[in-house]
Order: sequence, then structure tokens, then C-alpha cells
Amino acid sequence: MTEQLLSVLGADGAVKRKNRPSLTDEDLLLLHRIMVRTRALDERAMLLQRQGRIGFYVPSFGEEAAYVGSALALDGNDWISQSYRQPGVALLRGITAETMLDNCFGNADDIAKGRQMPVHYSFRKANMLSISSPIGTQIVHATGIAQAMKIRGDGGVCLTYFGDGGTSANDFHTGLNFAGAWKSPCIFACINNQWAISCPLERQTGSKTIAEKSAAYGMPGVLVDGNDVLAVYEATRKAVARARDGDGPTLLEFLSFRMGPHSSSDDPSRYRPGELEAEWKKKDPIKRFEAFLTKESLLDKEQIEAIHAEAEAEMSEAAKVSEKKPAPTIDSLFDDVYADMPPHLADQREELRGEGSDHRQDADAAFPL
Amino acid sequence: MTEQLLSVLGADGAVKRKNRPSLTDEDLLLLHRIMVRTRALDERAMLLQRQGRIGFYVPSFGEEAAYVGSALALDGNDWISQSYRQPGVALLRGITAETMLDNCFGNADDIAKGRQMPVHYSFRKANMLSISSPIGTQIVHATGIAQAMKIRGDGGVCLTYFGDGGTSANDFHTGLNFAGAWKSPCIFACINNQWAISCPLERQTGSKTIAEKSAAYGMPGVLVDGNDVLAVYEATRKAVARARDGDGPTLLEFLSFRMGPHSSSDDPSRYRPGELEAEWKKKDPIKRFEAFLTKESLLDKEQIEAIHAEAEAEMSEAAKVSEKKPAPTIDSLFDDVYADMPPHLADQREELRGEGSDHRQDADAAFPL
Amino acid sequence: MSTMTVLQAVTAALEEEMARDDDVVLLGEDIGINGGVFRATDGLAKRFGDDRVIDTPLAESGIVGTAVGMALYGLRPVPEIQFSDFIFPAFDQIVSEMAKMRYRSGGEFACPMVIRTPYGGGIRGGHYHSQSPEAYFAHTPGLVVVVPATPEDTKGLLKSCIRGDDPVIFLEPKRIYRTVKGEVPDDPEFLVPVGKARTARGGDDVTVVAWGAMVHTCLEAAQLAEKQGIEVEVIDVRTILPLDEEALLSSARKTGKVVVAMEATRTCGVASEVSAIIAEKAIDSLQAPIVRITGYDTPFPYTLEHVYMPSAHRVMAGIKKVVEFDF
Amino acid sequence: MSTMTVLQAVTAALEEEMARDDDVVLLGEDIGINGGVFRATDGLAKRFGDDRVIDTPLAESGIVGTAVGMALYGLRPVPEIQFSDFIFPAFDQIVSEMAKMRYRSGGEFACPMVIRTPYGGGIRGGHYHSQSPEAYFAHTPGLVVVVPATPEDTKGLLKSCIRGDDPVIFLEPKRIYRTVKGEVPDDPEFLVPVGKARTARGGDDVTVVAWGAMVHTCLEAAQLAEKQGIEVEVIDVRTILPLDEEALLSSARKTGKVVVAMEATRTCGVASEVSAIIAEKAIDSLQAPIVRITGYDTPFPYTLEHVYMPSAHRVMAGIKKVVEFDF
Ligand SMILES: Cc1ncc(C[n+]2csc(CCOP(=O)(O)OP(=O)(O)O)c2C)c(N)n1
Ligand SMILES: Cc1ncc(C[n+]2csc(CCOP(=O)(O)OP(=O)(O)O)c2C)c(N)n1
Ligand SMILES: [Mg+2]
Ligand SMILES: [Mg+2]
Repeated sequence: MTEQLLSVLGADGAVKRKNRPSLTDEDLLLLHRIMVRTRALDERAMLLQRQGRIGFYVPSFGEEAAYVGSALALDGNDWISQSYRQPGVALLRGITAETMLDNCFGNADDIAKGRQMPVHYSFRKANMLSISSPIGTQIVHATGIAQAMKIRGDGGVCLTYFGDGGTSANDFHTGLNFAGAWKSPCIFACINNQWAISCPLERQTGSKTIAEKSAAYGMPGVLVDGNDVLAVYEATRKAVARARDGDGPTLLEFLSFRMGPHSSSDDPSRYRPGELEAEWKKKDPIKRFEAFLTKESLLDKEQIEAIHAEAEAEMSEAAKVSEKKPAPTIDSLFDDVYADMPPHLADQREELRGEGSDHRQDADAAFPL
Repeated sequence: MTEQLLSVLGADGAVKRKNRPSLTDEDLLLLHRIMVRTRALDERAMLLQRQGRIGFYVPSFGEEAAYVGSALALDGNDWISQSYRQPGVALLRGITAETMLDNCFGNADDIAKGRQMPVHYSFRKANMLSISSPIGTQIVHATGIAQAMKIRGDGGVCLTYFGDGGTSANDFHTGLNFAGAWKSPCIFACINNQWAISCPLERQTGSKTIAEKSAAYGMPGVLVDGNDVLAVYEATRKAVARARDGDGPTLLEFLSFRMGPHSSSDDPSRYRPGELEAEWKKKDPIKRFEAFLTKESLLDKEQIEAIHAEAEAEMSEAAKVSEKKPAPTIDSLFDDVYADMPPHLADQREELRGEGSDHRQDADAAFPL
Repeated sequence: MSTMTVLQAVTAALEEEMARDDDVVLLGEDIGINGGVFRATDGLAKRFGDDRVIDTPLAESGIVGTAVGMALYGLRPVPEIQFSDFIFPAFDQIVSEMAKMRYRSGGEFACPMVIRTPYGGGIRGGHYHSQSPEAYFAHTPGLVVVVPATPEDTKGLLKSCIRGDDPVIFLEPKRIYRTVKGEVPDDPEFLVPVGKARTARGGDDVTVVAWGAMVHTCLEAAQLAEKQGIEVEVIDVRTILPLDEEALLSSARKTGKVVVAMEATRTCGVASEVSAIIAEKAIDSLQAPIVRITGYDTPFPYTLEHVYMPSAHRVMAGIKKVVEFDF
Repeated sequence: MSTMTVLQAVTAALEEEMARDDDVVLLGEDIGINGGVFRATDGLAKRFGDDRVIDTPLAESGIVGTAVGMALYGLRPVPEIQFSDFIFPAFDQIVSEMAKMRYRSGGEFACPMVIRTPYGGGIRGGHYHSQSPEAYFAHTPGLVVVVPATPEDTKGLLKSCIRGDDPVIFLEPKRIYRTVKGEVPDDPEFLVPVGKARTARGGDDVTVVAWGAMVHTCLEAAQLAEKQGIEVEVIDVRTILPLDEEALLSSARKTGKVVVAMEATRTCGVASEVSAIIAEKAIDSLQAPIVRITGYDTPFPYTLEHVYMPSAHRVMAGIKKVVEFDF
């Protein structure tokens, strides 16, 4: 376990240490473009929510480096079990913004058929699990997936994302404990954005870091600068290699900061000082990586601006397309409860069909979380 | 966290280290007598079970030093939240063997009114919680009790016992995590007897010791020789002092060995080598403490034999008395579900009263666990 | 008397009981400085301090489990579960420990505590912020399960529960948190008794049984029925466990026609229990099937929430069914 | 055909399905070298290896949660919960994840898995080794809940469940693990369909509905009734969710008199659901109240177990009640 913060990029974008990851220029530019597109998606979706066009949203401002950098260290065959705050992982795995916004609009094209709140994606073809709201449940699924890969001898690994608050959940404990006992090829990636809604880390746990919790499970724990996309990539790459080599799981802590509200329903000014936000704004992981890319002459200012503009245009266009799609059919309410529809559900569908169309629409608009 | 095994008594009863605890001769003799009485109780109860006179029993052979030594380090006002395998704690707190056996017989004098299986005691007057079967639930209660003591400013502490298997339970994680975050005056005492029924420690968790799990919660962890009653006492005394001083919780690991079966239903020869049992028999904590007491001239051989004989007589007598008592009344089935009996339960009691006395008695005798 | 919302009634009840009894403590996620995600505890941390309005780590089993410990020691904890959908990690502590403590200890120990939690649909919360889990608790002896439908009952029932000696699941219908207002007595000794149903509206033709937000939907349906000359009696159950069987049976005996309405999923829901009680004890008075108007036996949806949740229109269809029934 | 006990039928089903399909894996506490505390997995670790018969750490939420992950990836896990009383730490994983996975992912992901767990009373297990929690699961859309009553059904249903694509709670009545023996087909393709009730005994006067060990108690009661000239039809429900409504309704329509018997606590139990279905869909055929003979609404006791559990005598009292009833 390293108590020291692992970091590669300086605040000014200079590479501090010699062990700069061996990423191709292509990969470096990919990392950048995904981070920028995610930021643009989050901004667009928050706008849609403010305008009342979607019901709810969870932005990930400031955490882009932590999840994009780590996801790049995986193979396409590896599986990902995530929480609601890593939208860029899907973009990296080739999911379009339109598909993601179909979920936020809950329209007929939504893979989840409009059954879950916005940002609760499911991307089977990208080996990304269905996201759910209860905190932490996905952590123990990851252990099961990793162990299944090991049983089958597939050579894959599973990476799971969760927050600092998530480390208090029962499933954090069982997920890591089972993986430690079984030596499952699993990577536990905690994005420590220092807040669980209004609860700061020091009220969440008595330990100073999340990384040191790994000692309880006999696995290494690594504390990584989560706003440093190169450090994140490098630490994850090592953990993945370790898992693939049969040496078992690793706990990674990506120390970052939630620059925005917890969700579109949250007001951080109730519980944390504005100065803190100002301070962390200076550490914006995208800006920091752009300083590096500029220093390395991989991009210049105009190119960067063009990438941002293109991303914004992409998201605006995707939203327009997605918004126009119809809602799921009423009949679809009864599908997918079981593999085959049992008689009582067929009866209830008949009951509903017989009812006519006078369905109440008086839902209280103000969702509190 | 100490990875080294804390121990005071040598295998031959010699005191290895200068920091022998400052216990009076009276206390040393008390420790011994309680350990011997507990052993006698366990032996008597196992006999009763083999003879079909009680339905089930959980012996604690070999673990006497771990719970008696630690319980002595508490004040009477301190609370204890325990599992099913620390019978000597009640004896130390003045509960009679007869009262305990009333529970095992499930008779009308049983404090729990014959509602729970044997060894699921409840001793309010001794500040000892009602024991339940689900593993680990008592751990988080201890945190709540300790925190309540802190809120009220009562100066008390709460100590909770659980097994090595219990550290995998959800409530271990939340109990320690809440106590770490709150700095509750709580002592978490794991009796690591190295087995959870058939599961050895190395399949239970990836960590080498239980004590090192304390790192996850920002509290100290101490690995103690659990067959050394003086080391156990001393380590607990320090943890209690720390908690009382407002410095928060401690995780204690008492390394011991379950010399007998998991319960009267268990057959250890299915899953562990007899040699291991033979090896640990040599480390019997009572014999080891008796070697010390003899060396210190506190007891001689005849006195020790007399104490054992007296304890055996006590248990045999208590069993005779307890066995003669009648079963709880049928009406008592409906009491204590609520503070006041609601109408539907009064109705159900009437229903039962109206039924006559033909109650089936065909329960399958062989309880598997 | 003051006019207040259901949510304000919750806050008022908590504040009064905390002022009355130092042993009353609150604990939960985000309930301190943030005042709870619905603001039910707004201002209470400031007034009573961090020691009595305790922000917890993110673990419902820890919230309930430590509250059980506090109750065993003598405090009167009122834990909040942020959404009732997130109560399941605490299910073992609730079912195995809190509910059974008094019984299994022969009455030596008890858990006087009230788990408050917002429940039900109608706020576009989708799958995991909308469920109605009352049946799980109603099947658990030792628990008291309470659901208020008005600001007055909210305050009076919550206060009674906090003062009571049994563990309570207090389900707050979040759909009406801010939308239903009413007069509430200011008297700090105003209490509403647990275990007693309320006749929300009298009528001789059909009995409609409901609780929580659904009471308002049923009152709406009763108005639709009135226009067709059908006089509906609406029974607001208020306490789901133990049920006020007398109130249910006497209304059923009077009208002979019963509809039970709830948001929850149908199979093994509380509506089935109400139906079974009447089918066992008042069948000779019945002139029609006992009709259940409920959420469907699917998980709770997001986009189609308005289709899933029983509307006044659907309750009215049930009323018609029992009225028009001919043996 | 072989004669075997219920317990042997469990082991046979597991062994056959593991031999047939490499993706079937078992996991749970003490199921490996120890063969499970009831010996249901005896010999399987030896035959199939540690990789497929996995001893787990002591955490039911971990057992179910990792099994969910394995199922998502493509295995067919069959986790064992040592006693159904200890399933509650896994309740969140069952209710929030396993049951809802297919629905919430729009059908992209599913959890084909079978949680096996011994349940019910009759072995002097007291408070925490005797409960009948089926109603909690029956109220959860997405789950299949199965309870066999004979060795033949045990084998045939368990095999069907393992081959099926839905998550199953498979409750094994431990009271009859060793006490009930019967003929079981040896054909490895012998399956019993899920979702279909069984007429355990035909009769025209009274319908008695039961499942699991209680079926045998009801058959005993039917014999008592026969001596008094009452012909009882015993319906063995077999699948509790989804219920075979057709079978229940057609028997109820035939006899007009229904008793539902179960070990579980009464309020909001599955007996109430059976009653509610009949009261909603077949009331015009009823000639008597629907009587529930159940465990009382108290936690499960130890010394008074024989009083708590419904006996043939109590079921007979219920039969008499419906037979003697006069509108
Ligand atoms: C079991 C459960 N309890 C409570 C909530 C409500 N809730 C949603 S997000 C959240 C905070 C999560 O914090 P963290 O794990 O740090 O993730 P972050 O939101 O910071 O990414 C809470 C309490 C929930 N979703 N699930
Ligand atoms: C939640 C739960 N799961 C399973 C069991 C069954 N069980 C009883 S004791 C036991 C092993 C406990 O081992 P440990 O915690 O080491 O305590 P020990 O018995 O060794 O004292 C198990 C699995 C249980 N009682 N509760
Ligand atoms: Mg966070
Ligand atoms: Mg142990």
C-alpha cells in the first residue's frame, strides 16, 4: 500500500517523472478527445435538465481523467461494472452520445426501454453492466465476473468503479473480501471525489485514505492522483497486468474532486465552501492534460478549441435527434420481467389495455436527488 | 497494528515479559475459577446433548482464556455484545449456571422463555445483550451502544465478541467503519479460533491476520495470543483505557483454536486433520494458566483438582435442578411480540386456546448445525 | 392550528419530540448540515447539535444497526433511510434483530425506534426511487408499520411512534410531501393513536381501502363515483401492522362491496392481506368480488410511471366492477 | 426409478446438471469438503473440483452478489444459503439486483441462477433456523419461487430451475429432507415444469392449498376428514411465484370451500395471496369463508415449536369450519 500520491503530470502539464507511460500519440489524443466529449455531454445534459427536457442528470465534472485513463488500460474483452458517474467510459468503448441520451430521455430507443432514471445505462455489446442506483452493489458483481473469467480460463479481468461513499457499503466489504480470498482478477477503482452528496470523506470513514483499506483484504492498494490521466492509466495498467498474471486483485484510489453538484437536484452551497470549488477548478484534469499535450506539441490552442467545439456540436445534435423519438409503448411495461411472460402478467397487460388511455400525468416535477 | 503476537505467559506458564499485568491474587484466582467452571459447564452441556436431554449445544473448549481474560478488563457498567461461544463471560458477571441451563432446556425459568435455541442467552442485569444466531449482527449494535454512551456522557465502553468468520459479515464492516468515523468507545474483540465451521481462515479472507483489518477503519489493531489469559487481559485493559479516554475504538484479535466441534451437530473429522487438534490440545489455555499459578505458588495440584471437582459438581447439580422445571406455558407464545398485545394476537391466542391440546410433537430430532 | 405540508409536519414532529426528550436522536445520510435530501431535518442539526442529528457513513445496515444498539441502551433513535428503495441493505438488521429483540429476549430488551423513510412513486424517480415496500415489513411480526396520508396524521402519528415502545417503520408518501397541505394542531401533546384506521370519507355503497398518497387518489375516485350516484366510503388504514381489522370489517359488512387500492406490486401485497381478512371474516356480507387496484407485478418503471401507478380512473373502474357485479 | 429422500433428490439433481453443463457452479458456506451442513452437496467437490463447488467466506450478500456476477458473465451459479433465516443479508442483492436485472437492462442482461436454501420448521431449530420467508420473495417481481414437496418434484423442479433463464429462490423443506422418501425417475432428462401446481389428492368437498412439508400435513388432515366422510382435494402449489392461478381457481370453483395452510407467519403471507386471488376471481363459487391455517403472527419459538406449527389437527379444524359454515 502506497500512502504517497502517485502522479506523473505536473500541475503545469510537465511530466515530472521518467516513467511516463508508453502510450502512442494516438492514444494520448484519444484520451483527450474522450475527456472533452464527456465534458460536453455532461454540459449538454445538465442544460437539458435545467430546461426541463430531461428529468434528472448526474454530471461528472472534474473526474474525467480518473475514469477515462483507467478504462483505456483495459482490453475490449475485459468487463466493466460501474456506478452512475463515469459516462466517458461508454464513449471510450464506442457507444454514441445519442444512445446515451436515449437513456436520459427514456425514449423508445433507450436500451433500458425507459425503465430507469437518466444515466443508468446498460451496454452489453461493450461488456458494460447495467447500472443501478443502490450504492455499491456493482462491486461484488465485479468479483463474481472476474471469478467466472478465472473459472472459464478466459484471461479477462473485470474493473469496477465506485465512489468514496461506496466504500462504506456492505458490498464493498464482501466484494473485496471474496476477491482477496479467491485471488480473483478484479480491479477495484474508487473514484474518491471527497464527497458522498454532503458527506465529506472524514465523516465517511476513520481511515486516512481509501487505498489503505486494501490491507483488510490482503491486496495491494495504490493512491493515485485522479486528476492526472497519465498516472491513472499507468497505475491501472499495472493492476490489470497483475490480475491477468494470476496475482489477484488491486484496490486503486483515484483522488479527485466533484467539481459540480451531486446531481441536478443537489445544491452544494448548503454544505461546502465555494472556495474549495474554486481551488479545485484550477486543477481541472482536462486543462492539465491539455497543457501537457501542448508542451509535447501534440496539439495547439486552435486544435484544442476545435475539438471542444466539435464535441459541443456533436452533443447538441445528438440531443436534438434523441429528443424527437417517441416514448416506449405501454405494452412494453410487461416485457422482460421474466424470460417468458407468465399468465398473470399477460392478464395484467390485458387489464391495462382494457382501461383506455386516461393515464395520470401528475408526477411532481421536482426530483430531490 | 501489531503483526507480532502479543503474549505474556510462556507455554510452561512462566511469565516471559516484565509487563506482567498488575492483577491481584484474587483476580488471578477468579480468572482461573471462571475458566474452569466454563469448561465444566461446556462438558456437562455436551453430555446432556449427547444424552438427548437438551437439543443442541455450542461448546467453547480452548477459547476460555480469550473471553474470560478480556471480560475481566471491563467494569460492571460496561456493556457486552457477544456471540454464542463465550459462556464464561456470563459466569464472570455473576450469572448462575442454573440460569444458563434454564436457557438450554428452554424451560419456564429461561429468561428468553424458551424461544431461542440453547446458548442464546440474554442477561439484562449483567449488561449483556440478547444473543442471536445471525453472524455478526451484534458487532454493529456494539457501535451503537458505545456511541449512545458517548452521547449521554456516561463514561462506559462496549465490548463485542465475534469469530474469524464474523469478520466477513456485512455488520463487521459497518460496525467498525461507523465506530472509526465516530470514534466510539468500542472494543472489537475477534476470537480467531481459525475455523468457521469447516472454513479455515485462509479461505475466509485474503489478509494474513484479522488485526490488520483495523487499518481500513483508522483504528489500532492488536494481535494477541488468545490462549494466554494474561496477555488477553492486558491488551483489553489498554483498549478499554483508550476508549474511555475518548481516543476511540480498537480491534483486538485473540488467536486461539476451537478444540471441539463447531456445535453438537458438527463432525470436524470431515474437514480438519486430527493432528491439528492434538497439537493445540497441548496449548490448552487452562493448563497453561495452571502452570503459571502453580509456579507462582497460588495454587497447588490438589487445590486445582478440588476446583475442577467442585465445578463439575456445580454443573451436574444445576442441570438436575434445571431439567425438572416445566416448559413455558402455551399462552406465553403470544407475549412480548409487542409492548402491548394487539388485537390480532389476542385473537390468535384465543384460536389456539380453543384448539385443545393435540399438538404435534414430531420434530426431527437431528438438528444439523 | 397551523397550515402545513406533510413534509413540514414531519419536521415539526421531530423538532417537538427532540425538544421534549433528550433521548431522541436522529441519524442518517445527509440529514445534518444538508437537512436531508427532502429537507425533512432542515435546521435540526443547528438547533440540537451534531450529537443528536448524526450524519452517518453510507450504509443503511449501519444506520439501522447502530440505532438498534442505541435503542437497546436507552436512547430513542429515529433513523432516516434516504429512500425506502435503499432500506434493503438494512433488511437483516430490521427483520432478524430489531423486530425480534423483545420476543427473543423474553422482554428483557426492546427497540423503541422509528425508521422514517420516504416511499412510493409519483416524483419521476424510476426503478429505485419509487417503490412501495410496505408488505415486506407487514409480514414481519414485532414491527409496527405506519403510513400517514395527511399533515395532521403525519405529525400526530410520528409523535406517537417516537413515544411508543415498539420498533416502527414509518413510511412517508413522498408524492404528497409538498403537494398536500392541511391544518395541524399546535399542541405539543397532540397525538394520533397507532393501530386505528380513519374514515376519510363516509359512504354506504362501496368500501375503498387505501393508505398514504393513494388515499387522495381514492378520494378523487369517490368524487367521480358520486357523479354516478355511487356513495363510496374511503378507509385510510394509517397503520398497516397491526391492521385495524374492526374498521375494515365493519365497513365491508356495511357496504358488502370492497376495493383495495395501493401503489405496490400486486402479488403478496398488503391489499391481498386486507382482502384475505375480509374473505375470512366477513364473506357472508359480501355482494361482489374483492377487487385489488394496484401497481402491476413488474418493477417500477420510469417513463411509464403514470401508467404503472393506479389513477383515480383505475380505482373508479374497480368501483364500477364491484357495483355492477351480479352473483 | 430409484427410491430416494428429498435430500438425495437435491444431490442427484445437482450432480446431473453439473455433469450435463460445465457452466453450472455451486457456491456457499461449508459446501465443499464438508458437503454442506445438511450434506446436500456431499461428494460434489470431489467429483467436480474446488472451482465448481466453491466454499465461500461467511457473507450471504457476497454469495448471492458474486453469483449474480457469474450469471451475468454466462455461468449458471447455484448458490446455497445455509438456512433461509440467513438469507436476509443478501436481500438487497436479491431484490434490487438479481430480480430486476433483466427488466432494468431492457433484456440485455439476466441472472439465470438458483438460490437453494433449506427452510421451514420441524427440526427444533428455534427462532433462527426455522422460518418460512417465501412471502418476501413472492412479493418481488422478476423472481421465481419454488417449493417441492416430494423427492420426484425436488429433482425435477430443481433441474428445470437450473436450466431455466430466470432467477429462482428454491426453498427446500428441511423437515422432510430425510423423512420423506419416494420413487424418482433416473432419466437425466426428467424435468418437472415450473409454474404448474399438482393435485396431491383429489376430492369434491373441500380444497386445501399447501406447499412444501405442509402438503404432507394436509394429506394427513385429508385422511382425518375422510373418516368423517369429507372428501378433501389437496393442491400442492409447487411454484409460489408465478402461482398457477388456473389450478387454484378451478379447484375452488369445484368445491366452493377453501382452506389454505402454511407454516409461515399469517399476516401478508402467501396464504393471503391465494385467498385474495380466489376472493377476486371465484367469489361467486364460494360457499364458505376462505380459512387460513398458518403459523401465528409471532417470531418462531423453540420449546413451543409443536404448538406454533400447523398440525393436521389444526388443518382439520379449518376443514370443519368451512364444511360446517352456513351463509
Ligand atoms: C444504498 C443507497 N443508499 C443511499 C443512496 C442515495 N445516494 C445516492 S448517491 C449517494 C452518495 C454516493 O457517494 P459516493 O459513493 O462517494 O459517489 P459519488 O456520488 O460521489 O460519485 C447517496 C447517499 C443510494 N443511491 N443507495
Ligand atoms: C448470517 C449467518 N450465516 C450463516 C450462519 C451459519 N453459521 C453458524 S456459525 C457459523 C460459523 C461462524 O464462524 P466464526 O464467526 O468463526 O465463529 P465460531 O463459530 O468459530 O465461534 C456459520 C456459518 C449463521 N449463523 N448466520
Ligand atoms: Mg464521492
Ligand atoms: Mg471461528
